Amino acid sequence: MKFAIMINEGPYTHQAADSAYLFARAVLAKGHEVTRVFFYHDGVNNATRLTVPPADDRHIVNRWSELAKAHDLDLVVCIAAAQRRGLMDENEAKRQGKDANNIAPGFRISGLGQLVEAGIQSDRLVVFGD
Amino acid sequence: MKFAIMINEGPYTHQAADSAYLFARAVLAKGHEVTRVFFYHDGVNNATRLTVPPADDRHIVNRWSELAKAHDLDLVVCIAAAQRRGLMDENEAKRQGKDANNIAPGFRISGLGQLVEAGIQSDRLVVFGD
Amino acid sequence: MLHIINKSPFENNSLASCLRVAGAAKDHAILFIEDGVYGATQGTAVEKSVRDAMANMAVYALNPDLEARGVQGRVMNGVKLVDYDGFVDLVAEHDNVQSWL
Amino acid sequence: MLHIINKSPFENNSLASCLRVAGAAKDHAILFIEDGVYGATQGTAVEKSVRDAMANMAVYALNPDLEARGVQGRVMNGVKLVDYDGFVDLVAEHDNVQSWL
Amino acid sequence: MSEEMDMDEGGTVKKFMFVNRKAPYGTIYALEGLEVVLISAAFDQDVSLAFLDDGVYELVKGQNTKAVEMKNFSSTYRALEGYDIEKLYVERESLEVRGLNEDDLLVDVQVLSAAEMGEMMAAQDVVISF
Amino acid sequence: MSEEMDMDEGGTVKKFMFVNRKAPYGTIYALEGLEVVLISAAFDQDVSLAFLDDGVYELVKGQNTKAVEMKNFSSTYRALEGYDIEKLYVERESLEVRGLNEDDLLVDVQVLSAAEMGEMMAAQDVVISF
Repeated sequence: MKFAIMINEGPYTHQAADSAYLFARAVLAKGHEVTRVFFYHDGVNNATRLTVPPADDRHIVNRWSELAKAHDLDLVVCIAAAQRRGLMDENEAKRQGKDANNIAPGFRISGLGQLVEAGIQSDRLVVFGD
Repeated sequence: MKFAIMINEGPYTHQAADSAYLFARAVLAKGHEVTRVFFYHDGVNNATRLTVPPADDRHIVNRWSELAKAHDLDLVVCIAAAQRRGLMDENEAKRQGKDANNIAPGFRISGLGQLVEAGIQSDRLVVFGD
Repeated sequence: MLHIINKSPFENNSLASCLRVAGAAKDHAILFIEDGVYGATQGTAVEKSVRDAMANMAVYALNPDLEARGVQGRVMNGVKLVDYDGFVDLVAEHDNVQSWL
Repeated sequence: MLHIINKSPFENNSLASCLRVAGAAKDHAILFIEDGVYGATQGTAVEKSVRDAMANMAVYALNPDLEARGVQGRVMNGVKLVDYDGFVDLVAEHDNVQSWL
Repeated sequence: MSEEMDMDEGGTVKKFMFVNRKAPYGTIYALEGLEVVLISAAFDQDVSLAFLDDGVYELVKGQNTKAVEMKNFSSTYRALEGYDIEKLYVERESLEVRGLNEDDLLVDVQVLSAAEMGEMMAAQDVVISF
Repeated sequence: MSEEMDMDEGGTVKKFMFVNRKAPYGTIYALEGLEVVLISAAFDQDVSLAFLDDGVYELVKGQNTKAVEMKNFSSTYRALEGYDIEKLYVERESLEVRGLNEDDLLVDVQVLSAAEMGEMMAAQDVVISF
């Protein structure tokens, strides 16, 4: 079965970011497909490569990057939500005249249409938020 | 009178970031002093210079930078909270081996002791959060 | 003590908890801000609890937040409206302040 | 339809709203996750409303979240415990799903 | 994106419901939720909006955000008709508890009982909540 | 920082209360709140902690976060005594509504009525809530 996942909250602050990850891992372990993980609202903050969590804690961002690599996941960060919150990739930084970018490996920035498309193309869409 | 302000939520997502700013401006306009603005929890996300809000919307980060410049405000971002969420200045980026930093002008990163100190040294500490 | 309530009383227990803890005491005041301002409007399911508290304590609401939400015309009698300047004055006038997050 | 509740019923109105809208209908189920799992515990002020709903609908709770909070021994009778695998199964088995954020 | 999608999906039409349960301005969910709704119009799906709990406050007439310096997005609800989004459902008890009635709202809506709202939700393919 | 501060403040002792009203793990407020409490111990202030509403859940015995892969920080409450933080107040009704009693908690606390808690709060100089 095809699952799409939407994440509306940032890492560490809300458990939503953890629940979504553990859910995605279980979906894959059961042989289902994760068609897309869409990061919206503060969820875009899961995609920064500048996090440095305490050494004895989970690394929420790296966990996603690794899961994406292992299972060829499509991790999509909403561009409008990302712009409001200071998440950008190299292209976007260039376009906006910013001197830095902060997106982590395995994530891509795209439009809100990708969420609706995921809803159309998947059997289930599960929202994790606050 | 001396006011300290604590901000616990990020820009745009929660009105706390707006309320705190408008409150700080009113404190200054009335001739009081703002001893320190302390950014904690997701509040640290107010300090990124990579935000690009819609053209017809307020720029929450720049507003703080400008207020700080005009009134010599002490805008302090909690380092532990910042590390979890991917906020860092140049020094911290070097120390952590990161290839980018994202802190905005007028903000500085420091420890939680600065919050307690602000509570001791100010007549009032007002918390804005979710 | 000034108690700041920034959550809708229909979604969240902040107002109810604040009234339970401070509602029967003197020298406490409430200021509604952000989504909390809905607690200052009339004809709602929480109106009575706020009215009861007003017998003991002063109740204020931040007018800019009422206006943003289109409910400035619905404020119950006895609630005093303040702008951000008045918010600052309230914090200054009370010995201490607590935000019910 | 599977309804996911992730908020404490003592802090937030999500559970109450879900039960109001879906509680009297058949073919609805509830899954408590995150802080929502407190709604599955016994001896609380919301226990009765959850018990009433259980007459019509299946009620599940995510065991990892119960354990994290130290309340796995307090779950009321009739609530079925699932892990993340079971969570996935529940989503797959129901035609649609709604998160009450 | 719309044309591209129409081809991609080959005429799949799903029932999408966007569930609004949060007040405007206190948090960004209402505003960013509306942005998803507008995008969804490009995908020719069967879209409806549900307003319950504090979500009914999103539709209250006379919003004026000048003094809080935020964007007033309430007029966008009036524009939804132009996007062929015409199914706006409001739960009756949510209005009553807040001392509101239909005349207080800035758009025409269909008022449903709690049970009717539950049936409407159960009939959807995709439910996105903010 | 502690020594530096002791000199700076020249013996000012204020009554600080940290108010905990949120459940653990669902959000980070309890954990990051505790981090502030620990730092405050270095400033030789009159520190107390209030637990009410879902904050009482922070103190429940037997927390085990293995399956959610988060840090279990509950043992830190037991360590507070070592920092000379011994004033832990819990509101009675918050326990009762949740079916809890003192025996369910992992530290010794003083249980207060709602009115007593209100008086305790009113007697503070600085109240920090999360």
